[in-house]
This record gives sequence, C-alpha cells and structure tokens, in this order.
Amino acid sequence: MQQAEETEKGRLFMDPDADKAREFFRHKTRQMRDKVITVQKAVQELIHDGDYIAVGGFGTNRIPAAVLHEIVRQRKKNLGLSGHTATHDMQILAAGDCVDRCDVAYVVGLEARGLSKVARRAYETGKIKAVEWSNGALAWRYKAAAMGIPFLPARVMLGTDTAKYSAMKEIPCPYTGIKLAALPALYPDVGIIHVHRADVYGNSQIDGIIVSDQDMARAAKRLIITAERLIPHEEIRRQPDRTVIPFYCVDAVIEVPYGSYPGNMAYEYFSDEEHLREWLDAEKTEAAHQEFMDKYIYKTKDFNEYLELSGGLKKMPRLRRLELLINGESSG
Amino acid sequence: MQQAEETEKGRLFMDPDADKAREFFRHKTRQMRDKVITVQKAVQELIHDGDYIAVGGFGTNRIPAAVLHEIVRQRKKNLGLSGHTATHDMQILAAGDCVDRCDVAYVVGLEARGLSKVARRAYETGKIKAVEWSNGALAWRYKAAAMGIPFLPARVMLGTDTAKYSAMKEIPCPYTGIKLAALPALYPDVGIIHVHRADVYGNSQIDGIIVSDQDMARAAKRLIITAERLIPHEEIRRQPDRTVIPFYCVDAVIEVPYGSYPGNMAYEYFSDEEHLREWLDAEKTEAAHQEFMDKYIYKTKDFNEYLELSGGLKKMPRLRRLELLINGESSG
Amino acid sequence: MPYNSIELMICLAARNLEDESIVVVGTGAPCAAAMLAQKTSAPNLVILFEAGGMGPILPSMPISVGDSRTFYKALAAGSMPEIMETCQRGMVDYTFLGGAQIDMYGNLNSTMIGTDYNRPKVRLPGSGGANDLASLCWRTMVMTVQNPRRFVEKCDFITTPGYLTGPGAREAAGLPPGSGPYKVITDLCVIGYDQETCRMQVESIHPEVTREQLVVNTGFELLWKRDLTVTSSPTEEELRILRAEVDPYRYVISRAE
Amino acid sequence: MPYNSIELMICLAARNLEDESIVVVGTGAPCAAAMLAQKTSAPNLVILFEAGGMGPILPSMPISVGDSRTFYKALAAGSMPEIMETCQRGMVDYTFLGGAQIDMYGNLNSTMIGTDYNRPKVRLPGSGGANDLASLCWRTMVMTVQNPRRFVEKCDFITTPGYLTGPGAREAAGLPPGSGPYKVITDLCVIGYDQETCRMQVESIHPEVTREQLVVNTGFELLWKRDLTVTSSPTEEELRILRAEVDPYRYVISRAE
Repeated sequence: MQQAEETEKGRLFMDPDADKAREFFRHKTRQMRDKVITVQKAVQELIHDGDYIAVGGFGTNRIPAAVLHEIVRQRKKNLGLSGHTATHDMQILAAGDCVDRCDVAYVVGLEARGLSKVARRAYETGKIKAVEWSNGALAWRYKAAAMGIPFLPARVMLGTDTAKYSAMKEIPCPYTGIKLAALPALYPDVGIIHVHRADVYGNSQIDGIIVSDQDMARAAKRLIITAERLIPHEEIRRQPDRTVIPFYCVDAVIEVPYGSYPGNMAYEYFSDEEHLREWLDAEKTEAAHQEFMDKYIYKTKDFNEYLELSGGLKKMPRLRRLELLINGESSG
Repeated sequence: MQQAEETEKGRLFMDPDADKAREFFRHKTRQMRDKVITVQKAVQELIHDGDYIAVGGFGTNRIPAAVLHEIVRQRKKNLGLSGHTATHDMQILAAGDCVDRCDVAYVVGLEARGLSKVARRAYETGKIKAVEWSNGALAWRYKAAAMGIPFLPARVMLGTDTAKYSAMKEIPCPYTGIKLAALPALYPDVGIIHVHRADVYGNSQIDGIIVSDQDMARAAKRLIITAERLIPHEEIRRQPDRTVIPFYCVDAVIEVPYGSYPGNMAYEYFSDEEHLREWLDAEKTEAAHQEFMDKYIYKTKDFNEYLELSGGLKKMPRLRRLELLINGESSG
Repeated sequence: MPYNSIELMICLAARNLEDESIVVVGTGAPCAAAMLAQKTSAPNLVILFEAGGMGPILPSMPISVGDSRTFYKALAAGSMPEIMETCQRGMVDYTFLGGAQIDMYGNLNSTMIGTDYNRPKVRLPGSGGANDLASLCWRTMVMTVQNPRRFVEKCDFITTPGYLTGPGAREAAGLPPGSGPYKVITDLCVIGYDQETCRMQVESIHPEVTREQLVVNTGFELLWKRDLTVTSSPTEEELRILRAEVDPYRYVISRAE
Repeated sequence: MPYNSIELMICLAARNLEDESIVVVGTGAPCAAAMLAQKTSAPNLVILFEAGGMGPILPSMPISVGDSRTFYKALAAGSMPEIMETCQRGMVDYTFLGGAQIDMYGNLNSTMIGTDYNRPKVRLPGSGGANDLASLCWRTMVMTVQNPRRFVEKCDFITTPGYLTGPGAREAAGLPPGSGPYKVITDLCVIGYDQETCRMQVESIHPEVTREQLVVNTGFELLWKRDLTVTSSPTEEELRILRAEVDPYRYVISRAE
C-alpha cells in the first residue's frame, strides 16, 4: 500500500537540500550596491527558461504584474511555478504558455471572480504537470527554506489525496509519537515581489499583510523587487523595524508605480474589477484571447503602455478613491 | 553509548505535546475585555508556585522588571524558568530564591558587565536544576509552540555537551538523510513581556527588535503584558501591521512607565549602568545583598517606590538623553 | 418576510458562530455570515483571513481573501503562516469551506473532476487554504447548495479532510484530535454529524422542503436526527441587517441558484 | 606607536573580515573589531547582533547584544530567530566568540568549570548564542588571551562546537559542511587550523613573542605553519581610528590583562 502510494506521488521539482542551498547562499553577493535596472533587463538577466519561480503577494493583491507581463513578452518557456494562491499571476503566465510544472496550492481560479479557462486548459491537457499542496504547506515550505532547514513539520494534508498527489513524506514526532507531515524546503530559483517602498539596494517595506513574502524573499536564490516607489536609503534606516526584506536577499530593484495593477495595492489603489472581468471574458474564445494578449502585452513595449491602454492616469485616481473609501465608493 | 548518553540527558520540564496545548488553547478566552489590573494582582492571580515562566526582552533590554520584582516580593517559590538570555531577570529571580529549575541558554552573566554571584551560587549548589540549550534552540522551541507543532528541526547543539546535557533528540531528515536536532516545543505556563504600547485588551506594539517575543507570546499559556503606555484601542487599529501581540494571547495588561528599568527601553531610555553595578556589587557579601534586597524590593510597596529610591524622575531624563544621544551623552 | 436560499444559508450559518470565538473565513457567503453574526448574536466574533488579516472592521465585503478590506482597521495585519499557525496552535474555533463535491464524511473536493489526475475532466483551483483550515480549526462548516452532483458517494479527489473514512480516521492520519466537520448548511437543510459513525445526519429541514427532496438531492444515504426539526426561518431583523448592512450591493445574496 | 594586547587583537581581527561580508558579533572586543574593519578595509561589512539588530550605524560600543545601539539607524530590526535563521541559511560569513576554555580543535567551554555537571566548581553563563553561531556561520573566529588555563587539552564541557574530535566530526554530527573554526587571535599569536588534522596551527607570532612563550601558555601541542611569520603590527592609522572613533571612552581597549 505504501509502495502503491509512492508511485502516485508527485515529484519534488526543487531540491530541499539545505546544504546545497547554503553553498549557493555562501556565494550570493553581500554587496550593498545600486541594484536599480529595468523590468526588461531584470527578466532577461535573472529569469531563464526552465527556472522555477515564485510570485509574491496574493493572486490579485500586491502582485508584481510588470515582471509577469515581461516574462510573457519575452516568451520565457518551461518555467516551474509555486502555485501559492496563484490567481491572476497564474492567468498571466498561462496565457503566455510559460509554465510547464507547478506546485499547486491554488491555481486556475480568481477566487469569487470565477475560473480562468486558459489556465484550466493548461492543466487539463497535461501541458502543466501538477503536484498538489495546500497554501499553508507552500507557506511553510518557503519558511523551511528561509530558516535553512530541509523540512518543517506540520499537521496538514494528512490523510487526503492532496498528500497522495504531493511529494510530501510523513514522519513520527520523536517526542510524542504523533504522525506529522514533513514539508520539504522550497528554494525557488527566482522570487518576484512587489512592495510599497524600497531603496536602491533592495531594502524593502510592505504595508499591511505580508502574506508569505518575508519567507519567500529569503528562500529564493535570486530576488526581483518592484516597488511602488523608491525611497532614500536614509528613510529605511529611520524605521528599521519596518524592513521586511533586507538588501542582501535582493538582486534587482525596479520602481513600478501601479505595479500591482489590475490587482489591489493596500493603502494605494483597489483592484480593477472591470479589467479583470474583461480578461476573463477574453478567454472565452482563442481568437479573442489572442487579440487581448496582443493588444495588452505582446504589442506593448512595457507595463506603462499597458496601464495607458487600460485607463491610464484617468482610471488610477478612481481605484485610489475605491481603496481609500473616499466619496462612498464601494469596492464592487 | 546512546544509552549512556540518555542517562546524562536532562529532563524536559514542559510537555511538548501539541495536542494537549491545543486543548488548553481551545478553552483560552477570546473575549476582548478590559484586562487592565495591577502588577500585584497579576502576579497573585496568574503566577503560582511551581509554574514555569518565560521572560521577554533580552536580559537588560525591554524586560518586565516590575513583574519580576513583584514575583520576588510575593516570595513565589519553585518556579521553572526559560533561561533565554536571562541576565538581570535571572539575577532578580535568583535573589528572591524563586527558581528551582531552568532551561539554560544564558544565565548568571550580565554580558560584559560581569557575573552575578548570587545566581551562580544557586546553580553551583544545585539549588537550581539546569538543563542545557542555546539561545537559538530556546527561540526555536518557543517558535515550535507558537506554530502548534511538537518540535522544530535545527542544525545547532549537535555534537556538543550542550546537546548531551539537554533533553534534545536527534532525527534524520526524511528527504536528505542528514542528522538534525529536533527541538521540542516549549509552552511556558506564564509569559511576561514589556512592550512600548498596548491597549486595554492587550493588543501590543514593540519598537525595534522583537527578540523572541512574537513567538513566546503565542507559546505561553498565560501572558502578562506590561507597557510603557496604554494607548486607545483605535490607535492599534490605525496601524494593524504594527501589532506584534494580538489581544487573544493576553491575560493581563498593566501600564508601567519606565517598566524596563534598570534595563534599556529602545527609543525611551537607556540602561542605568550605575544601578546595575550597584546591584552586582551588593552581591559580594550576603549581608550587603540582604540589605540591598530589603531596601529596593522587600520594603518597597511597588515598582514606583523602587524607581524613586533609585533616582526617580530626576534620573529618568538623564537615561532618556543617553538613549536619544542628546548632548553628546555616551552610553557608558 | 420572503428570502432566497443564499440569504437563508447565511442567516443559519451566522447563528452557528458563538460570540467571543475566532473564525477564519473566505470571501462570499461565509464572510457575509460572519459579518451578520457580528451584527447580531456574536458582536465579539474575531474574523481572520488566511492571507493575514486579523479582526478587521469590514467596511464592505472583501473580493479577495487578501484584499485590503480584510485588514481594514484590523487588530493586526500579519502573514499567512501567522494565520495558519494560529489555527494549528488550537486558537481558531471555526472555519467555513465549500467545494465541488462533498461526501457523507464531509470530505471535500476542490481539485479536479474526473478519474485521471494527469488528465482531469475539469481542473479546479486545488486546496488553497481549505485543507489547512479543515485540518487545524476546531469546527469546520460547509455552506453549499445541495444536489446529487455535489453530494456524492465518493469524491473524485479528497482535497480537504472531513472525517476521512469514518471514526478514528482523522486521528490515525495524524490530524489533531477533536477537530473536524461540524455542520453543513445547504439550501434544503442543516446537517450535523452522527457521533458514532461520523456520517452526515440531518438536523433540521428548511420550511417547505420534504425529506424526499433531500434524498433525491443527495448521492449517499443520509442519517436523520431523532428529534428532526423544521429550520427556523430568518428573522426580519436578520434579513434587514443582512440586506442593509452586510451586503447592500447584493454581491452575495443575489447569487441564489 | 605603542599598543596594548587588546588593541593588537582587535586590529588583527579586523583585518580578517573581508569587505562585503556579513558578521555576527557580540559586545566588547569583537564588536570593536567589526567597527574598526568598517572604518578601514571593510566599509561594506554588515554587522548583525543575535537579538535582532541588522546593519546598524553604531553610534558607540553597545553594552548588550540587544541594546538599542545594536539597531541604531539599522537596515532592519528583526528578531532572534531571524538572525539565527540567516546564519542557518548560509548567509553569514563570520562570527566571533570567546570562552573560558578552548581545545586544539577549537571547541569552546562557556558552561562550567569542574567535573560534576550537577555541582560545578564554577557555573558560567552557558551557550547563549555561541553554540548556534559556531554551528551555523561559515567561519568562526575566537579572540582570547592565551594561557594554560584557557588553552586546555580537554574542555571541562564542550558548549560550542569547534571541529569536535577532528576531521569529519562536524559533518558526522550533522553540522553544516564547510562551516567551522577559522582563526584564533590571541595576545601572543594568530592561529589557524591545519586542514588535514583540524588542529590549531600557529600562523604568525606577535612581535617580541617567542615560540617558547606559546608552548608554555598552551595546554596542548600546537602545530606550526611552515611559513610561520611575525605578525605585522597595527598601523598608526588602525590605532588612531580604534582609539578616536571606535572606542573613544576606552571601554574595551583599557581591558588589556
């Protein structure tokens, strides 16, 4: 039975070996240098075909949309993805046919908004190889990596098909004897996180919930930060307890105002539900989807052009009013 | 050999069983009620002879001194202590002869200031039973408890006498085969933490380093918070990402200005090195120590009297200038 | 006062949330139920969201479990591990879940429809936080419409644990003792679980619904509580608050099937 | 320019810290060495403190590893787990430690003097963070005065791992490969470790110190590097900065034995 189950188990896409990761981190630069480049260069230089990537935020909230678009625009292929509440991010990457394997916790859906047909098709045709986990499990897999240990015990997934189709192993607790899930450390090749503020070295601050980004930033071997705004280094040092990500985790910094659009950015702007609806609708036929992708991504030079096309500086103040609950605007 | 080592191993003072802890937390109140009482009542009602306690902050920094004094004043006995950088806190409790067992990471020393003769004697005579750990190990033991798991793997203590005289077990990693330390969860009976700000429900904010208090607050079955100042509940809700400890962890809240004295309170006042020196000096003879303890603790009614005796409102502004580096005051 | 099936389910769910307890909810109907409970019988209910929001004063229905509404004027804005660990520690009393399929032990499927994992007929989002919450919170509630496609003999995939294969199975699997399925609130009835068999047991049937309707709409054999009652309808007060204060734009309550 | 033994050790230690590296230090001489390095050869050295301070602009010598100086204008003010986990992840290049006893494999004792654990002749503070840092950082340095009471054949208690019992022992115990003791800087000489035996090997002898002095002051057999040199003295610049900028109140540098 145990054997039979083994054969059904998914594979570990990434090596949880903490010693190999230590060797990598040993040689990761600690230079506090100006890391500001363009989105285009960051994707060119730091994300390679076949890499395994992790996306910060929470699906349609504080997502690094500009980098995701650029991955599609540069037609990156065969990426692995950590499907940790991958909603609009998964939708973008699936539209670009960039992903061929995924550790799934939550994919293909956009929460209450519905399901992405394009993303679903990628899984249903077997184009994307899936291995199952849960949001908590992936959060703890990042945490194990951030902690520098090859696994973390947890009490989830046990007894379910989610475990059966994962690559998780069970262990007994050496103290109490209870059965525990041993969640293998997940060290992504590249992490991509959108933050509220960063200095040119990559020291980053986030307002509101952090989701799993404090851990993912540390787990990732390379890290791309996009920020709503760059701030002077001295500002970071003024409130050191606000630093969520220290510079030595970071490889590239890009200032991208409205960088989470059409997602929500807490205290800055609400999600653009119209545009997200437009995107879902465009998935109904292949032709419409192709046209949509051409218009918004393939034929745009950069994220700013996309912002212009989707309403630009005229729309943004409205999303800001929604976010700040000004003028009784409701969030719908 | 393994057997031989077993016999030398220290015992686990606290049960790491996550299920038993869950049963406790299941019934811990979630009522958001006014928890403000006095230090005297908090110690009377929440700390019982024989309890195992954990102290927040870092030895001479952000320590809940008023509660520690009151424990001595009320002559609590046979307490267990988590010796997680227990410096001046250990010194106070040893002076009161309150502790009979200790998970040791760092005790009897006051860092560069020297060693506490009274605390040392308590260990050297066997009055306090010690079990060895490291600061990291105790930090992770709190974290395991806060996470609700019976142990956390780590790569410390291995191969040393620190492990041999601990209660730690070793396990193999199910993925990589490497040997790991399995650190058992530590759920203290009572945690005591001094914070910068709290509301009457116990929602608490800390400025600067948190040490291990985010985890210890969650690991502790009962939690006493002293705060430099109480703030309106609305202030907490204005910046929710500043809340380090949510109200449902907390059992008692007391406003204690200068509550970390003679320790340092970041951004508020520096440590009173003169008084700490006076304390160490008083330990040289039993008579002097008795006199010192009588004067400052046994014959004082409360912490305010102690503050008055040690310089009162005249001294505090000087410690504040030291902390804020005003007028070129140096920290010596 | 007339009401639709979603309104009914939300009102019933709200009544099951004790005051001074902690609940983790998602968006939509569960969140509406928690908000309604706060405004009626459970003013001190603390609402958590898996992305990190803790105890917000919800200004309106969140669209996402991680949007800024979920930590608006909150007690704390933390992280996902913080929320999951609060559940794992035993501090969270309730959670609400849904799914494409549910079996008589309360196991849920939100992963796939079909028989071949590698070529699913329909790929669904997966666990999200559902597996975690159902593993770790004390009491799991499900709100769902009841029909034979959803109430199945066997889930195509068990994403999220109910009582698994029955008595003792959760504990044997390593899940925390004492946790597990608590209620299923459907458009037809309120279901609990029989203590001995861990199987679904109807507790009350909604007004104007028949036993036959339940049988027809369920793909497995239901147990029936001995003192089976008729569900007490939403009060005017409940409906008024739900419509005026909880969901004034009818995002959720307009979705009755 | 004349200098005392503490000044000498601090200057030598500072030279061993590469620029653009990360070091965890305690208070006292190690912190002075890291500060001096920042002001001389390693301006981009990042200093961490185990209680949570990361990359401060130190306004003066901290008194405690957790006092507010350790995160003054810092890059980040975190927690103890954050620091220990940064070490465990492999991001920290150096640490500095001390101890009451050290053996030829660099194992350290800061727990007790005596033979009976339950009745120690002298109880010392214990590991503190030393065991963690020596287990997890890539290179461990020790600054200590050298005498037979400190440099012992066998530690009364191994608090903190050096190379344990010799080649392969750290790895066999489960400690991260490639980590371990790096240098011992004493008032008499600079010591490294022989790669083959993992034993202490003298690399340079301080000016006016003899081999015999080293032998007399060491409780075990020292190895000698083939190209043994004379330690190059602190430069005037190093001493000037140390005295004027790092430790103007002479808290540390006045403590020469």
